[in-house]
Amino acid sequence: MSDLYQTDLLRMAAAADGAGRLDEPRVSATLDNPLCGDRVTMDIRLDGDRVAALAHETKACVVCQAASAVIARHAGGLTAEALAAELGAVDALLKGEAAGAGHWAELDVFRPVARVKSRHACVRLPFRALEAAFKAAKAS
Amino acid sequence: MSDLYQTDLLRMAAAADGAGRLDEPRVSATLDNPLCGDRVTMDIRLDGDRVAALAHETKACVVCQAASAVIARHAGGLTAEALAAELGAVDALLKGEAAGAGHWAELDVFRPVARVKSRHACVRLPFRALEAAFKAAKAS
Amino acid sequence: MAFDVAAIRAQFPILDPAAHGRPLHYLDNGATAQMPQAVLDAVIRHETRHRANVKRSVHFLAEAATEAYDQARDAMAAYVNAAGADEIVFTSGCTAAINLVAHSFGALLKPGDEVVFSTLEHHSNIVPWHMLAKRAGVVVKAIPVTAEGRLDLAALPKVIGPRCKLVAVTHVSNVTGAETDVAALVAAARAVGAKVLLDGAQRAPHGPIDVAALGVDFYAFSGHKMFGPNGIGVLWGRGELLARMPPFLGGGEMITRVTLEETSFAEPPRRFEAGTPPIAQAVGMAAAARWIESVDQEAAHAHLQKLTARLLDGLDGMKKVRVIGPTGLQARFPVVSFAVEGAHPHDICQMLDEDGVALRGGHHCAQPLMAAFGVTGTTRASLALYNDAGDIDALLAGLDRTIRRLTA
Amino acid sequence: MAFDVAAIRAQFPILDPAAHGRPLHYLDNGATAQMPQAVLDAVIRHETRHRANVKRSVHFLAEAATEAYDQARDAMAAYVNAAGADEIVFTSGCTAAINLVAHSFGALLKPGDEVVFSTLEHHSNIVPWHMLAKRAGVVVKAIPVTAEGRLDLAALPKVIGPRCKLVAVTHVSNVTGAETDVAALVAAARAVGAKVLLDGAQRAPHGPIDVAALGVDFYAFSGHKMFGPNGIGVLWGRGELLARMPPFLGGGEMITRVTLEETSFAEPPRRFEAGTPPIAQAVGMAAAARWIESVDQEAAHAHLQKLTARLLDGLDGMKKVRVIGPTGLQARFPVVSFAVEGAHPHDICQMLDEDGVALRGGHHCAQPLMAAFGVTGTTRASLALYNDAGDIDALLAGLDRTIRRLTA
Ligand SMILES: Cc1ncc(COP(=O)(O)O)c(C=O)c1O
Ligand SMILES: Cc1ncc(COP(=O)(O)O)c(C=O)c1O
Repeated sequence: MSDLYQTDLLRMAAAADGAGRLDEPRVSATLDNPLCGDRVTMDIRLDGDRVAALAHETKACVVCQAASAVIARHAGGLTAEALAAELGAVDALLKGEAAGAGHWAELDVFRPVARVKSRHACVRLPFRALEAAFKAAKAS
Repeated sequence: MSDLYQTDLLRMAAAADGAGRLDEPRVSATLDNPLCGDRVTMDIRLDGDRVAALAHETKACVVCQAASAVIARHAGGLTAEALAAELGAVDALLKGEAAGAGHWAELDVFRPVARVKSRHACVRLPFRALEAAFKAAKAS
Repeated sequence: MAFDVAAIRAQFPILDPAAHGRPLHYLDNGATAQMPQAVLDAVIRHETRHRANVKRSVHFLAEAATEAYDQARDAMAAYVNAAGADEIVFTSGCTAAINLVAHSFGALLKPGDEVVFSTLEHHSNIVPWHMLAKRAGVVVKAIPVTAEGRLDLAALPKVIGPRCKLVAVTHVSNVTGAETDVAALVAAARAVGAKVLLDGAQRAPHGPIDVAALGVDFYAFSGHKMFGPNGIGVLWGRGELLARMPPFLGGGEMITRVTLEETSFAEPPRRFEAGTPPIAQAVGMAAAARWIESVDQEAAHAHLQKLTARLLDGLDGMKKVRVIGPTGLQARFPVVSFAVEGAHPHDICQMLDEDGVALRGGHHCAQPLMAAFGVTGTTRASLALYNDAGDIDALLAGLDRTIRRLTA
Repeated sequence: MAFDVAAIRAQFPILDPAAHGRPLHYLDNGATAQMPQAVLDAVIRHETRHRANVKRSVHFLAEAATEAYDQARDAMAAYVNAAGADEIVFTSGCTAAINLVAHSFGALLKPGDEVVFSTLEHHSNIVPWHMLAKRAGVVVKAIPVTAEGRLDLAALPKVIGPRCKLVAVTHVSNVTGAETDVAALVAAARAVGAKVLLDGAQRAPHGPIDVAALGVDFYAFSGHKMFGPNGIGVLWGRGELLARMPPFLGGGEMITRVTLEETSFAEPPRRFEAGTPPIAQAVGMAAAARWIESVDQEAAHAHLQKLTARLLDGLDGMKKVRVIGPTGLQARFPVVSFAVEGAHPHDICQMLDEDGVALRGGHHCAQPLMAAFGVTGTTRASLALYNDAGDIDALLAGLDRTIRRLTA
């Protein structure tokens, strides 16, 4: 399973794009991974239905950190629909299928996680936290 | 296990000594065998601490019926202490041990039940019901 | 193609004629069915190759154990035709599954709300409701039975009233073998907005179940009665209903976060599976489901119908014997109870045991039904697909002898 | 005589070097311990020779199954030194056992009564009390921990007050390995008339227990952590206490009589064992207890102390590693947790899995303890008597490599 911890993934986690908190005004969502206690908080500020600013606090493993970093890289202008499509691509990868064209190239680093079911939730947690933040924004 | 249903046991059950109910005044106790739903009711009338009259309703298997019948045969003048000693002898028999001297000779028919643990309760139920009747008498 | 009962029997080590040094005609399948080698092998394989706790660790054994447990859930979802694996809650048995509903669904009820069961029920589907009644002021009512030992459908409108929130009834009676007319029951329940729970303990061994077609809300059954291990059962629940129910047992695996002051709970099915689940048992139960599915269902059904007819015919010819329950083959499963005038079920069973015929005598954990029939117990033969004509004939011959001896 | 760990290992099929095509250093015994052939054989023998339901039927298989189940109860009574077999309640696991107490003993409590647990507890010994608090207005309090991960005994007088009815604490921590000073706890509880429950999940694998000497009232543990099957656990309870408690689950086997309107309940332990119990699992758990008893206890203890020392020494030499819990051998069992600066437990476990080292990372179902230590999780090695120096060395070597890689 060494390929799970390929250099690209470790670098992405270390880069920690978007780490931190946003100032108010912001909408936030915090999600736990109940099995390991990991926790991701996503802060966003929206411009219409698009992300204008995003920051995250990711107290988690490198796999989850890398996922948060990937999201942060692509956050500008992101919509809830586009996020859902990316999560769909992630889920395809985790099933060992092709992600389909047009998705974030960095998602590829998560391909080796497919074999390790217990870690799927680590990749998905930041996506789900951002999903929750979008929902919270809509509700408010 | 044919020896369990020896002729003596079947005869004793069929004889059904003491079957029926006593008229008032009486003390009664009803006990269930929760595993088969069998039910024994013991009615007694006491003279001091001794049984003056006894009757029983035994809705149960022949093993249990035989036990009720044996008790009924020896009921006259029986005390709670003497009953406890007989139950002790029964328990010894059911453990495959000797009953000891001086006990009701008829108890011997229950010796083959020792091997069949699930039926031990059938032998004991009438004894325990009579025990409960003695207790009820004391309490009243 | 003829049903090859010998080939089936050969898969059950305990039925090996040499196993006990005496004959065995095992007709107590309603209590516990025997286990085929395939199920035993699945359990052994799991314990010797994939044993670990699930969902908690990331090493390769834990991955394998988790995968096995997830696949078991998938297999059980397929067996009952659930909308998804998340509708399958593993419990320690059918009794535990019904208790789960009594607590978790029961927590949604108010004093004066009604739960309807029936006179036909196993104690497992009565006592939890009595306890709920005491705990929460819920009122219990019972659907009466007909002289044939079936639900008295004519009574439904009277029993299932506007305050009824749940109708909890057996799918197949463990005493009479009668199959419940589920459609009529569901219609009556739906008319007042009540949910329906089926106790499938006696139905589950007889092939896949279609909860979607049945149109019910909960379905409970045990592994050990369907050729699987002890200590495992399934509660199937409609997804949206499970989602509304609070948890029952508290512990590991069913939480999202715990502090010293409070706990927040996970989604179903995890919410209802506190602590280390019965992993090897789930693997075994799934193997049992697959084993049942591997048998030709129609042929098995025909085989059991034939044996049931042979048994009913034989009993019909015996004086002093009264069948308790349906005497025909319509809407019934191969469970046959009877009472013998002047002979107690335990004595009958004990004497038949001498011939190696394993029956069950007593109240079958269905005392209200016994009361309805005016008996304290019955003698019951319950068949599984490994039974053959020899088993039935041994029963009939032994019974004849026994009756003559006991009622001489 | 030297402890022959190779001979012990040879009894565990899953540890066979050829079993997985890769090395296995199984150090996740705190989650689930592996099963020796003797236990597996006992289960197989039961399923293929004595399988039947218990207490319900009188045929020879049912007699054999009932005898096996009764003997299993006797064996567990001996294992904990109970006053009698009737004090042993078989449950589906440690979690279920604690939930039983939370419901049945909990039913005797009044609003405002207090239950005390500790910050050290596994969620299984926290969540049931949270749920009881919500259900019945009982107040929960927690004994804090020391920096070493032990109960802070100095706090006992403050936490265990006059309204305290139950002190429910772990016997051995599943995170730190710390052994509870039971005498101090019992004294504090007795001073206010409270009962004491010990969660023995992590203690039970390490040899017989003496509840009489401990002076507690309840003791709960699981089969799968003591080399036995899944889906089985034991609640030992003091006889006079069990006798006063109402039942928890309702169903077959736990009643004296059921009518449509009400139920009356059997004596303990039957009152607490609704439905078909985990029979084969009880047989397996008893076989596991006997297997443990067959090992030289002192030698096993010395062996595990030596391995624990080797592990603690190795960790002590590593920069960035902090042991969470006692760093000495005094009053501790072979469970060792540690945190690595800059590396997440799951990443550590995943990388060590490449070397076949099976650890557990995460919160270990002890989130309040994690919060007390200011971490979200730890990496844990938990040892069983089949572990050897090779296992420890593989862990230490792999950890060294992993840390260099993850914190470069
Ligand atoms: C200290 C402690 N208590 C309770 C439990 C719960 O045991 P189980 O999951 O077998 O019910 C565990 C095991 O995870 C434990 O370590
Ligand atoms: C109809 C019915 N319901 C429920 C049960 C209870 O099943 P278990 O004892 O496996 O929990 C049984 C079995 O005895 C049964 O026959």
